[in-house]
This record gives sequence, C-alpha cells and structure tokens, in this order.
Amino acid sequence: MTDTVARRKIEVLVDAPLLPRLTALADKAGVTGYTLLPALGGSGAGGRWSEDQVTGAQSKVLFMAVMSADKADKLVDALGPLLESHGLLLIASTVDVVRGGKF
Amino acid sequence: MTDTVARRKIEVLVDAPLLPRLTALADKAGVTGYTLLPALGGSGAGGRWSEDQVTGAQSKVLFMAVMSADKADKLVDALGPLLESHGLLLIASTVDVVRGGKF
Amino acid sequence: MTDTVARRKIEVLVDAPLLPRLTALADKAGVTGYTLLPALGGSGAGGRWSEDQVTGAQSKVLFMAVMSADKADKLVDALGPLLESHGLLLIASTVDVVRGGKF
Amino acid sequence: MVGGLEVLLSPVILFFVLGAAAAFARSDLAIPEAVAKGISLYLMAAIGLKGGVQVAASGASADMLAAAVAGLVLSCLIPLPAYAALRRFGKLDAVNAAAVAAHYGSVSVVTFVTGVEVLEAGGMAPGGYMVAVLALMETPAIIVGLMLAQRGATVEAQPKGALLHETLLNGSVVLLTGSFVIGLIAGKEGFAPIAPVFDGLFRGMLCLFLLDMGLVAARRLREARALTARLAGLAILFPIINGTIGVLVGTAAGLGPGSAAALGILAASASYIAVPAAMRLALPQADPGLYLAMSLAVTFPFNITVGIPLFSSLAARISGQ
Amino acid sequence: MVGGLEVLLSPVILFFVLGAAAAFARSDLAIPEAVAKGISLYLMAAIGLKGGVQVAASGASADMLAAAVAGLVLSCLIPLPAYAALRRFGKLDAVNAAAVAAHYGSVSVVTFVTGVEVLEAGGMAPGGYMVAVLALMETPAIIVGLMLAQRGATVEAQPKGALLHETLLNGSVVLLTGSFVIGLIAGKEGFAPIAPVFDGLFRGMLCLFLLDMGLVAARRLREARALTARLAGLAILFPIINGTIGVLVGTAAGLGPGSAAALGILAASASYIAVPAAMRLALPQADPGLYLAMSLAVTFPFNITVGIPLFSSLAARISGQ
Amino acid sequence: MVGGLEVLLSPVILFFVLGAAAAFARSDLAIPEAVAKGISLYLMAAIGLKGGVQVAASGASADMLAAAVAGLVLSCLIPLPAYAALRRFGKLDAVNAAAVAAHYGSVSVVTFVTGVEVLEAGGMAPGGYMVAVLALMETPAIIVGLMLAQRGATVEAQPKGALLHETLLNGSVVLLTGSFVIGLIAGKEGFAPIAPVFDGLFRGMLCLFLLDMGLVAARRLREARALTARLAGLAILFPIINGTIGVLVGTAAGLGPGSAAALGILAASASYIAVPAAMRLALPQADPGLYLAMSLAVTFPFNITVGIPLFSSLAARISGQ
Ligand SMILES: Nc1ncnc2c1ncn2[C@@H]1O[C@H](COP(=O)(O)O)[C@@H](O)[C@H]1O
Ligand SMILES: Nc1ncnc2c1ncn2[C@@H]1O[C@H](COP(=O)(O)O)[C@@H](O)[C@H]1O
Ligand SMILES: Nc1ncnc2c1ncn2[C@@H]1O[C@H](COP(=O)(O)O)[C@@H](O)[C@H]1O
Ligand code: NA
Ligand code: NA
Ligand code: NA
Repeated sequence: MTDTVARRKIEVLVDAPLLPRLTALADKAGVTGYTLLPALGGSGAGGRWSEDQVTGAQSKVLFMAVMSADKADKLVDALGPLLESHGLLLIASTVDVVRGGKF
Repeated sequence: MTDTVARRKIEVLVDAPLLPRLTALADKAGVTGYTLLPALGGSGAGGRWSEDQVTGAQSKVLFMAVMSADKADKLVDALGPLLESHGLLLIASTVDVVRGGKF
Repeated sequence: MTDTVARRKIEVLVDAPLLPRLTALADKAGVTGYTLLPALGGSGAGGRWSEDQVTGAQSKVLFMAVMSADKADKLVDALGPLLESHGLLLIASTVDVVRGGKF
Repeated sequence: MVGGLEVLLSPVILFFVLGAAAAFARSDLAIPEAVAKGISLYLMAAIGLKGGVQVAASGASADMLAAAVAGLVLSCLIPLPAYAALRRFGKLDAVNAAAVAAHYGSVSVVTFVTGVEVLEAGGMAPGGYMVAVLALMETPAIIVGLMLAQRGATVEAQPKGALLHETLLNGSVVLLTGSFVIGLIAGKEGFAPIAPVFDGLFRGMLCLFLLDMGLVAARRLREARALTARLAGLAILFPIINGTIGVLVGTAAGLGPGSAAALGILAASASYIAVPAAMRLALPQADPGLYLAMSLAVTFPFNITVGIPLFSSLAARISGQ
Repeated sequence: MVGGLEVLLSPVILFFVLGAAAAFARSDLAIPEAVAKGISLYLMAAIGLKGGVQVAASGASADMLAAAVAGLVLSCLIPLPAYAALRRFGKLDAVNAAAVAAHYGSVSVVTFVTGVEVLEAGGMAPGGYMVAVLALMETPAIIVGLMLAQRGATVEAQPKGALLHETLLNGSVVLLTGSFVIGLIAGKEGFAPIAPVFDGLFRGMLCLFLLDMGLVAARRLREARALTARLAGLAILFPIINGTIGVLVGTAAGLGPGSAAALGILAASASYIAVPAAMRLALPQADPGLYLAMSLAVTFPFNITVGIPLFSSLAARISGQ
Repeated sequence: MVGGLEVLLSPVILFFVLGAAAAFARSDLAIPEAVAKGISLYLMAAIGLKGGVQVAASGASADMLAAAVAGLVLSCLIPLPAYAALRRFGKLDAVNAAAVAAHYGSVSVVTFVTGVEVLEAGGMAPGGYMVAVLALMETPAIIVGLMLAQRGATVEAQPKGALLHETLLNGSVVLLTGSFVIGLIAGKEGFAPIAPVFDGLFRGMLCLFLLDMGLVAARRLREARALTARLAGLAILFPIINGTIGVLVGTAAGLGPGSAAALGILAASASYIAVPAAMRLALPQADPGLYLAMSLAVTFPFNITVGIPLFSSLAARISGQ
C-alpha cells in the first residue's frame, strides 16, 4: 500500500484582481505550491454575482494549497488582514497526500 | 493565531438547467451563501459526459456551500427529493473556517 | 434525517494530455464514477503555469472521485507509478455521501 | 435542381465530414466550447435577420400562414407515431420513448440553416418566413412528449408554469424570433451596414460550426452505449418518413418548392438543444445518452449528408421544376 | 442631423433592446463570456486603429489638444459634484459615494463606440483623435475618487504604486492606445489589408456585443437590491447633466459638432470595467452591487437609447447645423 | 523584395509588439484563451484551404515532391546537431536536450502563416503545396527526439502505439491536412462563397492572434527561470542556422524563391503546440518551463521580427530577384 501522510488544505475564494496580492502573501509565508480553480458565480452577504468577463469586476478564483499544519497556521495568520478587509472566504481541512515530503 | 471553527461543507454536482431549482431550495433552507464551480466532464452510471455548450443538455455545475452542522442537516433533507429524482451527487465534509460567525 | 455514509474522495491534478491514461487506470481499478474540474493555473516546484489553450502543453485538470476506502487504496496503488513518473498531486480525504450504495 | 454529389462536395459539408473523421480517428482536434456556442448564436441571429429582411421586402402572404399552421401541426403530431414505433419496435419504456419522440417533433436549427444554404446554392431559396416557422416548431413537441410520458408512466408532477416558461423563452427561440423582428424593422436598408457580418461571413462560419458538429456528433456516436441497432434504424427511418411528409404537406399547402423542401427538412430534423434541456428537467428518468445519441449522433449527420439533398430534390420533382 | 427614432430603430440599438428584453423575461439566452470579452477587445482595437488612421490622414491639430485638455479636466472635476449629490441626495456613506463618483468621472468604451457609430451614420463623424481622449479619460477619476474616499472616511492605506500601475496599464487603456499608435504608423495604406476585419465587421460585431450588454445590464438591474429610487434617479440625472456640460465645453473649446457630441457622450458615460476593478482593490468596503447597478444597469442603457441621440442633436443644434 | 523595416511596421507585426510590450509592462491585457484558440484554429483552416485551392489551380508538380522530401529530411536531421549543441554548449542533461531538440526539428504554424503573409505582401508568394510540407514537418522530429532521449538516458518505456497515434493525429496536423484536402476538392469556385471568411478576414485575424502571442511569449519570457544566457543564445542561433540551411536546401532543390523562403522559415521555426504536448506525455522528466521558454519566448519572437525578413531576403538574393 502506498503511504500517505496528513496535511492541511487551505482554500481561499478571492476576487480576481486581488489574486496577485494573495499569492504574494502566500509566497512570503513560504507557500509556493498552489493551484487555482475558476469560479462561475455565487451568492453571499453582498448579493449574487456571476462570472462576467466583460466587466471583470466580480470574477473570483479559488486558490487551493496543500501544506504542513505549521505552514497552514502561518499562512492563515499572514492572510488575516486581507481576508478581513476584503471579506474573503477561507476554508481549511485535513487531507492525506502521497509523497508528503513535497509539502 | 487566527481562530477557526468547524463547519460543514456541502457540495452538490447538479445539471446546469436544474441549478435555479437547487438554489431556490437552498434559499428556503436558509442557505444563502454559496459558490458555483464549473465542471468539465465526468463519468458515472449514466455513462460519460463532457461539457458541451452547443447542446448544453449535459453541462453540470458544482454547488459548494459552507454552513453550520444544523443547517447542513436541514439542507440535505430539503434537497433529498431532488437528489433522488435526478440522481445527483452530494458530498458533505467537515472543514474549518475563519470568522465562523458568518456561517 | 437523511442517512449519510463515509467514503473516500480522491483528487488528482493531472496534465490534460495525460488524462486518458489516468482514467484508463482508474477504470482498471474499478473506479468508473468521477468528475473533472478545470484548473486555471498554479505554481509548484516546476515553476508557475497558467491555462493557455494555444500551447495546451500546460493545461491541467482536477480529477475527482468518491469511492469506498477499499477502492481508494486500490486506486492510489494503481496510480502510483504514474504519479511518480509525472510528479502528480494526489489528495485524499474522508467525506460523507448520501445514497452510499452507489459508491 | 439540387444535385446530391455536388452538395456533398461543398466545403460546408466537407468540414462536417472532416470533423466526424477526426473524432472517429480519435484525434484531439477540438473547438473551444465557448467559440462553438458563439458561432451557433451568430448563425441564429444571421438566419433570423435574413428571414426578417426578406419578409420586410416581400410583405406578409397567405403562404406564411399556411406554412406556420403546417409546421405547428407537424410538430404536434410527429411525436405520436414516433412514440408508438419507439415503444414497439424500439423496445423502449414509456418515459424514454416519450422523451425521444419529443426530440423528433421539434427541430434542429443547424440542420435548417445548412438546408437553406444548400437550397440557396441550388437556386431554390425558401421564403424568409420559414425562419418564423422554425421558431414556432421548436417547443410544442416538448408538451406533447410530456403528455405521452404521463400517460405511459407515473411521472413526478412538475411545476408546469416553470417548465412552460423555460421552454417558450429558451435562448434559441428568443434569439431567432428577436432577430427576425429586428430584420423586419430594419429592412434592406437597415441591414446593409451589418450585412458584411450577418451575410458575408455566413457560409464560412457555417463551415467552422459544422466542423465542430462533426466532432461532437461522432464523439457521441462512439460513446453511445445505449444505442441498439433497432434504435439506430429508427433514427434514420424517422427523418426519411417525417421529411417526406413535410415536403408533401408543404406542397399541398401551396408552398413553393424551396419552402416545401425547408418544411421537409424541419420535419425531418430532431432537436438537440431545447428538448434535451427540457427533458433533463422534466423527465430526469429518461436517459440523455439515448436521446442525444439518436438525435445528434445519427439523425443530424444523416440529414446533413443525405436528408437535405433528398428532400430538396423531392420538392423540386413534385413541383415539376 | 441625427434623428432620435431612426437611431432607436437601427439594428445596433435593437439588439441591445432584444438582449434587455430577453433578460427581463428571464430567458436563458446567454453569450459565452469568453466570446463577449473577445468582441469587446476587438471593438477597442478597431476603434483605436480607425482613430489612428484618421489622425495620420488629417495630421495633428489644435483641436486635438483642446479636446484632450477638456476631457482631462472633465474627468477630474465631474466626480466632485457627483460625490456631493450622492452623499446628500443619494444618502450614501463617504466610501460608496466616492466609489460611485469615480465611475462617472471615467468613461465607457462601448458607449463611446456606439456613439461614434450613430454620429457617423448621421453624417457627424467626430475627429479620430477622440479615441485618444477616450483613453485619457479612463483613469484620472479613479485617483480623484480615492482622494474623496480618504477625505470622507478612514480608508486603509493602499500600496499606491501598485494601484497606479494597475490603473494606468489596465488592459483597455493599453489596447486603445496601442491600436491608436498602430493606426498612426500604418496609415490608410497599412490599414487597407486589415480593413475587412477592423472596418467591415465593425457594425455587425457591435450588434452582437450590444446584445450581450443588454443581457448583462438587465440581469444586473433585476438583481440590484442596493439600488434605491433616489440613486436610480441620480444615475439618469448624472449623464444628462454631464453630457450637456461635455457638449457645451467641447463646443466652447472649438471642436466641431461631431467631436463636441463625442465629448458629451464621454462625459455622460460611466465606467464599468476599469473603475470597478480598481475599486474592488482599493475600496473593498464599497459595494460592487451598488456601483455596477448605477453605471451598468441604469446609466449605460440610458446613454445607449436616449443619451447618444440627445447629445448628438444638442451638439448639432448649438453649432447651427 | 521584402524590405525589413517595412515588414516590421506592418500592423501584423506591430500587434505582436504591442502584446509583448503590454506583458512586459505587466498590463492585465489578456485575450480569453478560448478565443485565442478559436482564432488559431481559424488560421490553420484558412491556410490549409488556401493552399489546397492553389494546388488545385496549378496542379501537382515536381516542386511539390522536392519540397516534401526536403522538409521531411530537414525535420529529421535538425534535432541531431541541435542535441549536440544543447548538451555541450547548453549544458543540458540528455533528456532535456532531446526534448528541446525535438522542438526545433518540428515547426510553428503561426510563424509559417506570418511568413506567408509577409512573402505575399512582398510579391513572393510561396507555392500552395508548402502547407502540406508544413503538416509533414510537424511530427517526425518527435520520434527523433525520443530516440535521442532513450540513447542518452534510461527513459521509461512508453506505450509506443499510443504516442504515435497521438502525435500523428494531433489536432493541428488533422486540421491543416483536412482543410488542404477540402481546398483541393473545392477549388476556386467552391472556395468563392467562403472566401469572405477564410481569405478576407485572414490578415485582421492574424493581427489579433499575434497580439495574443506577443502577450503569451513575453509573459513566458518574464517567468522563465530555467533560461540561462547560453540557452537563450542557442534559441537565437538555431533559427539563424536552420533557416539559412532551409533556404539553401530549398533553392538547391529547385524551389522558387517564395517556396525556398517558406522552407527556411519552417526550418527556423520551433514547435510550441504538438511537441510540448508529446513531451509532457513521453518525457515527463523534461522541464516544460525550459523547452517552452526557448521555443515560444525566444525563437518565436525572433522569427516573427527578424527571421522572416532575413530568410525572405536571403532567398530573394540567392535566386537573383
Ligand atoms: N457560506 C458560504 N459558502 C460558500 N461560499 C460562500 C459562502 N459565503 C460566501 N461565499 C462566497 O463568497 C462570496 C462573497 O461573500 P460575501 O462577502 O458574503 O458576499 C459569495 O459571493 C460566495 O461566492
Ligand atoms: N463516485 C463518483 N465520484 C465523483 N463523481 C461522480 C461519481 N459518480 C458520479 N459522479 C458524477 O456524477 C455524474 C452523474 O452520475 P451518474 O448519475 O452515476 O451517471 C457523473 O457523470 C459524474 O460526473
Ligand atoms: N502544495 C500544493 N498545493 C496545491 N497545488 C500544488 C501544490 N504543489 C503543486 N501543486 C500543483 O501541481 C502543479 C505541479 O507541481 P510541481 O510538480 O511541484 O511543479 C503545480 O503547478 C500546482 O498547480
Ligand atoms: Na422534426
Ligand atoms: Na463620464
Ligand atoms: Na524547425
């Protein structure tokens, strides 16, 4: 059986124009491995939105990164102010990965 | 360290033309915060499909919402008949979020 | 209350041209239910990439499948060599599903 | 007259064949879905505009009303024998038979567009009002199909209003009808400045779109597990019979050979946009793999390559051209 | 002269109306976002090229400088009274009022493009240099808006350099300016081989784009919960006042009626691309639902249907044409 | 003759420069990927059709065979010295050197298309059959590259059949070849009705596509961490040497100056579609950041701006035009 180890997965739903700022913060926190997924639309306290490339103002992207628990704590702390000021959604969970040394 | 609290994350893979019905049910169950992610294709009991905007008949969307355990139970119950009649995939898991008061 | 049962969710981030090979391996391991999500971009040991349909060489897709723990072990084993040779990201986690008989 | 081989060797059809061949050979050739969808919307706007402009020029006529009535009646009645054949000969259950029958009562915009292209190239242009008939024929069969399903099986009661709304206001009906009305208002003069896009590019865009349709149809055929030989046979028989009836009814209703041929093409064609979406909502038990395989993977290619020349020459022969 | 009704019945405007009607009727008609974005980039490249080619032909002129100065001054000053009105009459807090005010100081490329189209059809083509004025007017109001916000509320200090960079080099400014320069270099001769795309297709593409804009604007209006009657009123009042001022300033600055009308249209229009993106970054407390509802769902449709003919005839009348 | 500066100042090249400048300045200008991909498919279909129509008009010739053989030989042999140079001078390991070498043996469709455009504008149109040569040259180098990799390192045995299949039937080869055959069948007359799209729009579409390629290439260059000065040097040296050889071989093989120039452009160009995809599958240890940086971020821009005029004037001079 292939060995797996537990790691933390952090997902942040972020406004597209804000993405460079988010990845820069992640970079500073030592998180250099991540994947971006597109979002189509959604609804929240600020009403409904849907991906609309013409305006672009309300496009959002799902930032997803797997890392050790330590780094996850650091990342969440580093992102704190940005999450707060821009009201971003952050989801953390525990997952298993193969070749844990990478993370 | 930033505080996080446990919440439930519900994901439903839904046929695009059925989406308005799903969000209406979620709304009734008090779930107003959600995000939609596009799907590219897949395979299941009903065979393979792949996103094909020309026909549109087999486009699917991933509905994702984070909420308290209570609301999650209510939502799953409310969606029950629709999941059953249309054979939808529902995945629930436990995640940690910051600023838990929102959910 | 609707009954849910625990299952394993396996996610693999795979290069688009490699996808047929991955689904063929999954098929052999008895995993016929899966969903594909598009990815926009990311960063890792191999540097940054972003979805770029013109070249196509660096498009990636997120393969996602829910299954029993048994099958999950088999799938991870079956994918082992491919994950290794192509350096793919595999994430496993435990989720709850309704109508568990399907999986 | 519209020659068979000549039509088959026109670039429009050859691009369709190229797409199908690429898919059968498992090439990774693919047109981005957003682009294909964009072209399909363009084709609808263009055909709508051109129809409206033509009617604006020629004025309303008795033909128009006759064609509308004939089209409506055909799209309501075609599902009935189709349902019977699907149940008995095709061995489908009530729900699947009803879902498939609804597809054959409705129409395919691209088949119509390709047909008009072929008819025009052959000097048999149909009346501009046939676009309105096309829009009229898109949705009634959905209702008939649902009634058949409810008679034959216990089907979950649906929020009727919602479905009717979704059906009547589905994107292609709205775009076709809206463009037709814009064409009517604009007339020849108003159309002139936008003609380079909506007229000049039409054939070339149709080539690119049929390339995609060839890919889509052939991929679906390759993966069609639910398609039995009997069902494939019906998917070829239906267009032959319905198309012939359409041409005869059109001629009997007094339409010219071009419009009668177009009515035949509409009757022969099967929906793969509006009806599948409606069935997914209202008859989720029906298998999309089945109804899309029949309408999109068998009937559509048959009509593009064989049906259109067939009904065109039939209409020409009957009318004595 | 540019007739009101005639303009309203041109296909360009009718497609906008069709889109809006489809969205209000809750049709599922939708143009793929990637395609709509592609068309909008095409329109910017085309208008930029055409402006550059025109200036290459006519040479630099005093008009050009006058128009540039007038445009810059307008885009810096318009936010000030707008801010006051939004706070007092509109009852908005400082941050939201500042964000909305910035939108009205900036401009909408599609409104300008549609305006040029209408003016040209009416024989009142503005000078090619107005494209450069358009590019100049896109960003200054963002700075003014942020200054207003910082005066009126404690706003998180932003990395200024980053924001300025993002604003000045936003895609539409770069594409407009770049295409303008390419047009200048290429001139009439260099433009000829690409004219079939950038000139011949222009009006038809604008039709398709306005169809999408009608859908987008009407959907946003339907979902605009933050839009009070007072704010909706301001979203109509602002273009009327700003547009009139723009025409007067343009005429006083010595511009011909076409260019004065174009300056009025620019002044009347409100940004819905560059400014929202900048606000999302720099003023995240401001509500996008609010500023997009005003600029995109109310002011944009008003300008397309009423504002453009209004400012055109105003400019024509003042100049005594 | 094809003048250097004149070419550099044509809109087609200027749009490429604009894209590159925007990316270097970190503008957020971006063309939706689906649209860019759609345009690239359009360009392939158009160049294929035009080539086929030309061959249909002029008939098969000895030139055709000579060009095909020359192209095939070049694409098989070019990787060998390239591999040696990459290992010794470039200091790459065997796998990466083999992967990069394969890219230079194969070709870039857009470089060819731009080259044909420039040659036609300069009155040196190459033979229509060069499109077939382009298709022939796309894949052989992949096999050569894999053989080099297997000689130089222990490389995981691949399912050969699968790879060969994927390579030979990759989308661009199928579309180019298919369109060429359609052009052959349709001939001038069959092409006429679709000419407004596939001929009229060609140059303008190429402008928009090169705008995107400028963005893509410059972004990649900015993020190319693996690119050493030595490798960047090779990425400029390779096209100069290979292009010159291509022109000489073409002239020696008896091709006219236009076709010889086109062969030079093909030899100089490096693949960034078919080969990267094949390498990702068959040589996953090779670094995509490396081979895409060399082929797409250095060689492609070099060829567009310098290489094409260079090989064109070389061919003209040799043939004494
Ligand atoms: N509970 C939730 N679950 C999933 N997505 C959410 C949730 N709440 C908010 N979102 C997403 O975050 C966006 C911004 O949320 P808000 O700031 O509440 O408007 C929404 O438009 C949704 O896309
Ligand atoms: N076990 C699974 N894991 C992930 N996705 C699934 C699974 N089973 C089904 N799906 C998705 O749900 C769709 C419908 O499933 P089915 O009703 O089984 O055909 C499939 O096409 C897949 O996209
Ligand atoms: N820790 C991580 N979390 C999320 N995605 C990752 C992570 N590491 C790598 N990836 C993704 O996997 C791709 C390949 O990773 P690598 O092989 O490290 O370059 C990256 O470009 C990312 O999209
Ligand atoms: Na029919
Ligand atoms: Na303004
Ligand atoms: Na080469």
